[in-house]
Parts: sequence; structure tokens; C-alpha cells
Amino acid sequence: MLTEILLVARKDLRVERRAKIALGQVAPLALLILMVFAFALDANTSLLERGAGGLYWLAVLYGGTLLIQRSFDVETDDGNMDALRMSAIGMPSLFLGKALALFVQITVLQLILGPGILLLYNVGVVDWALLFAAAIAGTLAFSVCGVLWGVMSAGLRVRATLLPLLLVPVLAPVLLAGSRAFETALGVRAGAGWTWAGLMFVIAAVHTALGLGAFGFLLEEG
Amino acid sequence: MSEVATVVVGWGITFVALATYSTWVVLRGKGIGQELGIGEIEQSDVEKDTSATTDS
Amino acid sequence: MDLTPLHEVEAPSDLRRRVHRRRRWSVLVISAVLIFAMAFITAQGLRNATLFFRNVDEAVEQRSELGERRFRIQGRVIPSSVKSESGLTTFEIVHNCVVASVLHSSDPPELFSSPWIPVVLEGHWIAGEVMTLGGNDSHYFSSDRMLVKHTNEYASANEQRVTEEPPEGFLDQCSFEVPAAAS
Amino acid sequence: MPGANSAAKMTATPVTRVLGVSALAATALMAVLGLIVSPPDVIQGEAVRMLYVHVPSIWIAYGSFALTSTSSVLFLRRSRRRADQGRHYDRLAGSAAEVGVVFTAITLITGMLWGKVTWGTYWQWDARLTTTVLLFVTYLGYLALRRLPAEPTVRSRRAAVMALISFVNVPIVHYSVDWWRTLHQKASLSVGRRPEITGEMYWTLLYSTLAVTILATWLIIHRYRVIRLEELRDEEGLEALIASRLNKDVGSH
Repeated sequence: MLTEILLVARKDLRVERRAKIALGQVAPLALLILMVFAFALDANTSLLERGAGGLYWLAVLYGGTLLIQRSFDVETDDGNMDALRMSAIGMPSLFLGKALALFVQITVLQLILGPGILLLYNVGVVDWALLFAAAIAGTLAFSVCGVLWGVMSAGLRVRATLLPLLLVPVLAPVLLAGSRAFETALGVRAGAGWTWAGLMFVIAAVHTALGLGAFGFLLEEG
Repeated sequence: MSEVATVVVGWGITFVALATYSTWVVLRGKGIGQELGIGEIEQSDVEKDTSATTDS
Repeated sequence: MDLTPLHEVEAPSDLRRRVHRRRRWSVLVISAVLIFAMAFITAQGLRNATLFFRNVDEAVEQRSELGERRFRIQGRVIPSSVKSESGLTTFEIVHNCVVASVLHSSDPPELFSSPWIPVVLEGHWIAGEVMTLGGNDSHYFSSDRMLVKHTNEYASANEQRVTEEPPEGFLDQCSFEVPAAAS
Repeated sequence: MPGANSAAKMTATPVTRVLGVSALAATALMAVLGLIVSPPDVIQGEAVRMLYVHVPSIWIAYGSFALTSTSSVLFLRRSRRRADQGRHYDRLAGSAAEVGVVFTAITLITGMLWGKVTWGTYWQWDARLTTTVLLFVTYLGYLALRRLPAEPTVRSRRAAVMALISFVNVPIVHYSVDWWRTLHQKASLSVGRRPEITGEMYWTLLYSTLAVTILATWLIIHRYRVIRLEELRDEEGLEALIASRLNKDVGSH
């Protein structure tokens, strides 16, 4: 099973490396969004500093949605879905493999966004451990939810609008938890940052379980 | 808004929303039924239900 | 369109059984993880992390930590303490026998006039000597936003009169006495 | 219930006509009881009458969403065995979800009005209000998914899975007032706790719930039939299209 997961993940990442969508387009776009936030808030640094955590996760949400879309467009083009179904790879492995690939991509996105908020928004980190734990938990939740809801809208004609509609309500708690945890880690809010990070792990766990159970139904078309 | 006005508005919205939705459902059923040529058979039933809901 | 009659392409029964067994297993895993997650959420309690408001006793305890920061405070209004003057309302709120003095600077909602009503106030602590029912205090709460928090107790106005008495048992453990309202 | 394969079953039947009339009568009586007969509250005054539409609405919404999930499970089980089976469960899931969304909207609107007179604000981001609005948006997404142009089996299956996942939020909404500190008061009635509500109000609340349940049942049945009609129309439209194509082909040769 582990080899299958790695196989799927490696396949996705190889496609990504060749197309260079994540690094070449999504990451610059997300950085641009960080800049636009600064304009919108009139570069009022105290406001930016307080909102940095939330703005960071909003940028991740935006970039992540594009990556999720992309991850399934690759599958549904040219009947790849049928090919995948026919390969002997089990549904759970497929689910986890795609989630792993997304995890890597969103991590790369965050490695660019993270320094972005530190430099552009002038914030300092007081708790590195919490920052990383929150980032990892949030990315896990993002990628698992993303795969589960991405497949829901895969191959449909209106997926560009449907995916955000389905995904945003599910990711709203992750966004909330991520923002609060980051605010604690960046020292602008005293609070239970670790609890929030824990909540994101729980969301990721619940969706992993749901995904393992439901992925088969979603891919077995008719 | 006073308490009484709020209650009136709240109940009003509720009843109007439910009546509109019921009417929409019944009329849509009637419309498609006619389109398919099966509405005529049971037309009277549908009409009775329409009047029953729009009042509520 | 697929024109094959569907009942002819059913999976062989042994294959189907295997699929079913795998499914039952995954359902078990799902429910186990779900239960675990729910238990985790309730036990660890996001209640500390998602404080919509702090009760008076907690807000007093965390005074140094809170400093001048804005937060929400919750307590029941002591009826005899309410005084209104040129748009400013002063009163005292109490929770768990801890009293705080409040200076409120906007129009209170209508239900504020009900005795012992629980309210949620938005604002911050300000240093200043005040005299409250619970004794002298070094801070008062400056608020500009008031929400009335009504409880899930409903009683008919025909049977029950509005009383000035505190809710049953609410002040039993307290060291101070509450004077009757001036009215 | 091998469902609706004969056209005569599609529209109103004697049973639903009786149900429709009783829904009408029941809601009329509910208005009389809730607006006139039941007493004003000692603290809230007349505003307490919002209770009788606000609380039953969300209970009906919970119930409808529960029905959606149950029939989604049944649909998934059925359609797994044979792809063309279990369509009626899918229709039931769809109609219940739509009715649930209508009642969630009513809950939100009446809640906001009620909040304005008692709390002094239309909206606060406390746990109960936030989770409820998320519930509303999630099921709107579910309805959007059901409406998409796609192969019916694929669409129904995805919708069924989504219904199952979305239901996780219902207990969170309900218990949010116990798990978190909220501006919203605790649940009006819950199992194992003495209702803190006086008799007349209590009975009016229970009666309103009954009345709204009858109305919702009637709505779900009719919506179910309309969905069936929509499917019939789509099938017929497809056949007509094929027929016209065939004719054209014959003509051109």
C-alpha cells in the first residue's frame, strides 16, 4: 500500500514538475495577493501585523484551491480517470497518494508565502514550534479536504465555480484555526494556539477517514 | 423595531417563504406534468393542492 | 451511452463479498475515528480557545494579562447600581460573587432594564479607584457595546411578576449583601 | 417502494391531499396559538413569540438533513449492487435537503430579527451562529452539486457522499451552545434536562413543531414527485432528441 501511495504521489509531482504550474504561476499569484492585501489595508502596519495570520491563510486558501483544481484536471483530461481505475491501485492508496502530492505542493507554496508575510507585513515570530506545527496541521487539513472535495467536482463542466463553493465552507474552520494559531505564534494574540493547531489535526483526521471510506464511491463512475 | 413589529415581520417572512416555496413546488409539478401529457389525468388533484398551499 | 444490460455485468459473487468485507472494515474505521475526534474536541474543549466572552471573575483574575486590550465580559447587572447620566450609564455586574464596575457609553438595548439580566459588554479595563458592592477596586470596565444575553428560561408574564430578587442561588455563596433597589 | 414507474402516481394522491389540508389547518392553528393564545414572556415580552417559528424550523431542518443522510446511505448501498437502482432514495435525499435548506434559512432570518430585539444586534460571530450559517452554505453547495449537468449516476453518487459528510456539522451546531460559550442561549429543550419553560409556552412550542412537521412532510413528498417528473422530462427530452436525429439522418440519405 505504501508503495502504491508513493507511486501516485510521485506521478502527480512529476506532472507538476514538468508543467511548473505550482511554482511558476500559483506561487507568484499568491504572493501578489499578499501585496494586494497590503494595498487594501493601506499598508497600515499595525493592522497588517494583527491580520497577518488570517491574510496568510487566505492566500493559502486561494492558491491551494487552484492547486486542487489542477490536481484533478490532470486526472480527468484524456480519460486518465479510467486508466487510473483500471490500474490495480486501491482507492485508499489513490486518495492518500493524491493527498500526499497536494501536501508537498501546498508546502512549497507556503515556503514562499511564509517569508512573504515576515518581510512584507513586518511581523516577528515568538513561537517557531507552534508556527510549524500549525502550518503542518493546516496543510494536512487543506490537502486531505482538497482531495476529497476536488474529486467531487472533478470532470464536471462548471468545476471552476463549484469547487470553491463546496470547499470553502469545509475549509472555513481550518482557516479560522490556522489564523488564530498563527496569531499566537506571531505574538499578536495571547491564546490557545496549540488547541487551534490540534483542531486542524482533528479536521484532517476526520476527513482522512471519510475520504478512505468514500473515495471509492466517488471514483466508480456508473 | 418594537417587539410586536419584529414578531409580525418574523412570522410574516416565515409564512410568505413557506407559501411561496409550496406554490412553486406544486406549480412546477403541474407544469412539467402538462408538458409530459400526464397532467391532464390528475389535474383536479393538483389544483386542489395548489389552493390548499397558497393560502397558508 | 452504455447499452449493455446492467444485470449481466454483475461482479462474480466472491469478488463482491470481498469488496463488501473491505467496505465494512472501512466503515468501522470511519466511525472509530469520528468518535475519537468528537471526544477529542469535547474533552480538550475549544471552549478555552473560542472565548466569546470572559465571565467577570475570569476577567478580574486576568487583569494584568489583559492590560488595555479589548475583550468581552459577561455578568448579571445588579439592579440597585444602575445610574444614567448624559448618555453615560454606570452599573455593576457580578458573576461568581466577583463584582466589576462598568462605565458604558452608548444606548443600552431595551432588555437592559430587566433586573439581574445577564449582559455581554465589549471594551477594556481602565485603572481608577472605584467603590463597588464587593469592596474597593482598582479598575473599572469601559464599554461601548452592550449585548443582552437572555437565558433559555421562559415564564409567562401573566403568572410571574418581574422581581427585583436575584435568581435563585445566584448569590448564595457571596460575602456581600445586595441592597434592595432604590425604586 | 419501487417508486414511480407509472405516471398516475406522480401528482397529488388522496393521502397527500389530506396531508396538504391538514398542514394548512395546523399552521393556521399554530398562528393562533403562537401569536394570540400563548402568553408574553416575563422578561422578553412579546418577542418570545419568535420561539415558535425559530426553534421548530431548525428542528425540521435537522430532521430533513438526517433524512437526506439516511436515504443517501441507502442509495449508496443500493446503487452499488446495480447502478440503476436506488434512484428513489436519491430523489428523497434531494427533496429533503431542499426543504431543510428552506427551513435553515427561516431559522437564520427569524433568529436575526429575534436577536435584534433581545440581544441588541442582528449578528454576532459566536459558535452557534457561525456553525449554523456554515451548515446553510454547505447544503446550498449540496443542492448546487445536484443541479449540475452530469451523468445522473455520477452526480447522485457524489451528492450522496457529500450529504453524508455534511451531516457531521448537524450535531456540532446543536451542541455548540454547550461546548462553547456563546451569546446564544442554551438549547430550549434537550433530553434529560428539566425544561425551563412554562407550561403554556412549552405546549405551544411542541404543537408548532408538530404543525411544521406536517407541512414539511407534505413539502418533501411533493418535491419528491416533482424531481421524479423532472427526471421523466429529461428522459423524454433525450428520446425526442434521438428520434429527431434519426429522422434527420433518414431524410438526408
